[in-house]
Amino acid sequence: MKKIINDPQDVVAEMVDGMVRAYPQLVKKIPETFAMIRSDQASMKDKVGIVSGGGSGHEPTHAGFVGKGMLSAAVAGQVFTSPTPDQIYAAIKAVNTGKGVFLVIKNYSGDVMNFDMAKDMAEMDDIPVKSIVVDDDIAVENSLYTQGKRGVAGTVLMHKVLGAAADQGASLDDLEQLAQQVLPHINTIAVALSAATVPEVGKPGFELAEDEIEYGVGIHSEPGYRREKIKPSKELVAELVAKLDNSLQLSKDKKYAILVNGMGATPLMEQYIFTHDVLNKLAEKSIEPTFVKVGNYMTSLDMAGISLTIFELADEKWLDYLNYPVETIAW
Amino acid sequence: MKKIINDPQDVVAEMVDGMVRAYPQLVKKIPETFAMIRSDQASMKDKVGIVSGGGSGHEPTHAGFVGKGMLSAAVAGQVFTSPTPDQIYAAIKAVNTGKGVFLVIKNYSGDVMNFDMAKDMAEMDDIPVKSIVVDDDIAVENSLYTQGKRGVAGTVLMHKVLGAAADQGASLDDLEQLAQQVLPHINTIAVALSAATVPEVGKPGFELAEDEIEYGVGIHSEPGYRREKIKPSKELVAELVAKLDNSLQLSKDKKYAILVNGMGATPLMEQYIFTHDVLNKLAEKSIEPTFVKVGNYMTSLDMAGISLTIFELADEKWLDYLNYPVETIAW
Amino acid sequence: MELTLEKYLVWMKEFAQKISDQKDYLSDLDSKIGDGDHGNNMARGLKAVSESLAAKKPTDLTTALKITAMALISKVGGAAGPLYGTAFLEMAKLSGQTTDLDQLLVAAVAGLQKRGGAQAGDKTMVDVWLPIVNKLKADQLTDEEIQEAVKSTKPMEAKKGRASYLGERSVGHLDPGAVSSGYLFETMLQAEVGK
Amino acid sequence: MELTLEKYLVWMKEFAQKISDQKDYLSDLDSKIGDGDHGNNMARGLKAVSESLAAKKPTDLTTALKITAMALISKVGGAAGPLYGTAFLEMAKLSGQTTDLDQLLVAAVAGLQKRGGAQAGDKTMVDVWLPIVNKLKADQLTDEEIQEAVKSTKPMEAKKGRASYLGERSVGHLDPGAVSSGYLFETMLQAEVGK
Ligand SMILES: Nc1ncnc2c1ncn2[C@@H]1O[C@H](COP(=O)(O)OP(=O)(O)O)[C@@H](O)[C@H]1O
Ligand SMILES: Nc1ncnc2c1ncn2[C@@H]1O[C@H](COP(=O)(O)OP(=O)(O)O)[C@@H](O)[C@H]1O
Ligand SMILES: [Mg+2]
Ligand SMILES: [Mg+2]
Ligand SMILES: [Mg+2]
Ligand SMILES: [Mg+2]
Repeated sequence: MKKIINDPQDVVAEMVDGMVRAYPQLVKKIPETFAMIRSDQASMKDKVGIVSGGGSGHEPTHAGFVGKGMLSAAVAGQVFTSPTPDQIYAAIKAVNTGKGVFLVIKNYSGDVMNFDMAKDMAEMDDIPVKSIVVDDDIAVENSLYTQGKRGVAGTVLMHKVLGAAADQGASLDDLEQLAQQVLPHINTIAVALSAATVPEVGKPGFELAEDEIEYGVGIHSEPGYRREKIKPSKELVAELVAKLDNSLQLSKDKKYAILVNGMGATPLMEQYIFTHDVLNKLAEKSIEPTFVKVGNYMTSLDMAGISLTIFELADEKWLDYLNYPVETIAW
Repeated sequence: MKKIINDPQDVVAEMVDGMVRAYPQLVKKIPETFAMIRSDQASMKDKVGIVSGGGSGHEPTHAGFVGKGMLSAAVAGQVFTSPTPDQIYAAIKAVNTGKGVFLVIKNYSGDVMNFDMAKDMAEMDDIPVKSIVVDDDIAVENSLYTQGKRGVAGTVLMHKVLGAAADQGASLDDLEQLAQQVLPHINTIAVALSAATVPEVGKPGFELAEDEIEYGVGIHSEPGYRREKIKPSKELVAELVAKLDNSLQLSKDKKYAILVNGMGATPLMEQYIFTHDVLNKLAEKSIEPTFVKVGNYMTSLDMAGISLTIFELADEKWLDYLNYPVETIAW
Repeated sequence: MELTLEKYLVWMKEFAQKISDQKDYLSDLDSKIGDGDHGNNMARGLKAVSESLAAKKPTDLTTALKITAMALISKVGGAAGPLYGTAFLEMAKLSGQTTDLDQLLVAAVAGLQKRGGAQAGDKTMVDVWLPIVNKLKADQLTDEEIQEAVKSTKPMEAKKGRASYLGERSVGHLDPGAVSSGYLFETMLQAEVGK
Repeated sequence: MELTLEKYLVWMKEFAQKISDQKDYLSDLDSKIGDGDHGNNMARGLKAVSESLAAKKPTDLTTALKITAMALISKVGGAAGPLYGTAFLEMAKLSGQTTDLDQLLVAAVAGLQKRGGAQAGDKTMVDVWLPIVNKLKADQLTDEEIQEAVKSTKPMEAKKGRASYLGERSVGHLDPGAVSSGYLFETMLQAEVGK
């Protein structure tokens, strides 16, 4: 493991401090926690707060999206480990202006349980809290008997949509309804070229041969659905778009937003080439997305790979929400 | 080599197309070239155009900085290879509104010669052209008898300052003067954990052992000044800040901007930890930077590593220029 | 079988020591079918439990259980944090009414299942907690029974937690949470808690 | 020693072939002391030269030289593009007045030095061009002389171009631009251009 870090136990503490000290105009830390809130939170009135969070290692998610028009707070856990309820609760309290707080949770058992406990705590304080559990990763089949689909890069689009609506005055109930409507329309699938190395673990989450890739991996090195030899970008795209087509029933009569997301170690050059192939593949279906974003948004430490999110814009307003101006570190 | 690409010969063409198709509202391509200009160029009046460019592989540099308040055009060469004069000339012609065009060139012999030839061509067309050759990398000693210092991540800050000034109506002469004043105050130094692999070459530009780092490398895998075993971030920072202190004579009575730049494969987590250590190290000298930016801005394909740029804000206006709003893909 | 404050403190001390000793092993197990942090998570949590108990010097069992729950909830994180935390919180809640170990553990396992929704056979810590609480009620709990419960998770296919993403590939590996729960009950026996 | 259109076309054909054959070798040399792209750059450029000459079918030497210069300038990129491009552009310019090979090459090397600022001994292509033009003027140019000029760059320390960043570490390696320039002159002899 070769990383620019100090003691592996301190990575989250030092990262959070680095972030709030680099961008004091945008984010500040709730003392004694790894929860970051908007620096202008004190001036917030009459708006529903939006809190997200999860394990660290997905930077710029989540704190990079804290700011006007997007999240009110982000809570960082240890690397790939859900934050604890007390910290989530501290964030909820800090951003509640009296209109309640909406939680965006990725569908991992740890996240769901910790956020649930925080919700219980907040409700004991009479803070109204609602939430959405994002499960956009179509690599894993949904099933009543399992954990269900995972929450991955599509979560960033959920943040964006909800953040814009909240900034325009949506109520807690409005946000809940919006989140539920949006959720099934955001689907993601990834391909990995290498796994992430968690600092405290010191070795990659899995091993891929020098010429191997794996389709369908999650953002914590969860296994995917197939391994094979590396292929040209065009063919990777064909595989991923076919999966998304299958789940979303892509149609030239609908409008779409696209998020091409680098996993941390994949250069932008590759991401743009991949994007080019995605746009070509969609063009074959006479689809021209009305919104495209490319970059490292929901990463997995130093994993090489890419994810493709397609968001069907079933409601015209959703595009406006995506284009709504924000003041954040990373959107 | 494991990369998300198609034919290595097509990487630049496909990347450029991916970029302009993803962000048509911001950038468009000059047909038959790899030069990208602002999508709203047609509406530009009475402002000096700013053109930059260089080899590809440094994304989001340069096209990611094209847009209102920053660059008017970016010209992409082959990977790590200067663009050709005809393409630079096409960009100059396209962005000239009658007020002339200012070129930002990184100090590499190829870049300097190709931009010079383009300048000659433009001058034959009576387009006034001036330029700055950025050489912020203090790893290489300057000398009359050599190529001199290299141009690296500090170039992005030069783009930002000049772009803001141009947007506010600075003349070609104003920009030349500003660029010359700013130049010596921007210094950069890097540390590499691994080298970049150029797609057409297929293997890394140099090899570092699993526990080795190299100080002072350039953005095309140019050699640095020392190899040693990997150290904690704190100690890397101590080495780099000492070098910058030596060249800039850091003082608590001056104001500074900081750019922490990831080289492509280094996760944001590491960049923020490094930033945290930089801010601590500067605090030891009672220096608190007035502007900090962290992220992948001047990359070197899939190289792992980081560079630190310190920009002494000798003139108050320079901070305003850094904070001036822009509409670009990547600033 | 009454749980006293004194015995409880011995138990937690031994449990914390065991977790600290087996930290790497637990993380190794987790990296086979999860994300490799279970040892780090538990070690961080138990360290906090020890420190918090030492600092706050509780004078009654309820307070001690509550301190434990809070330290686990606020330090373990991940899935194990809320699960272990809830288990101890439920014990704390009930301990005002009774200090009977069986009854406390019955409440704990109920909370654990409510929090995580796991059933017997889902390849989670529940597959250790459920049989052990039953054996304890029948006064038949031995080290061998604990080992057996832990081992029973090996052939199972995970239905909850991160391991469930592996589907069939989770078969053949011990569940890390089951192993750490095994340590909890082993050290309980060692501390002669119920005696 | 007059340069005719016919001989010139043969020369360029052979040069393009040689560059294409030695593409990987040139890039390998460049990866030792530069950035590993010299072979790719030159191959891309000479392919464009061949295609452009084939498409535009020039009927006079000046046009042929100009086509070559433009193809090199617009396709090679990097440092080699403007250097080779300038050399051929200078030849094109002068070819209206004279077609004498010596004089054309003297103009070429002057342009090259003006563009790049390199002196003899700086470990660049100039270290091939300068001695060869001199030998040619003295009518003493042989393959051996070319080899010698190319090899002379090996012990030099680079003062210009990317290799200069290596400082002393550039010593002991051939300069890739010198090697490709060697090919230019070898193929010139093969095409019996001056005969
Ligand atoms: N829904 C659940 N119900 C019961 N136990 C669970 C559940 N989800 C996970 N676990 C337990 O948690 C353990 C993993 O804990 P840990 O690695 O600390 O957290 P994470 O999975 O968040 O990384 C598993 O081995 C399993 O025993
Ligand atoms: N200033 C210069 N003057 C003359 N020749 C130069 C100069 N700079 C570089 N060269 C030549 O260019 C060659 C490298 O060309 P190439 O690899 O194609 O471009 P780049 O260095 O931009 O990658 C060197 O081997 C050297 O011969
Ligand atoms: Mg975890
Ligand atoms: Mg080059
Ligand atoms: Mg785990
Ligand atoms: Mg080169």
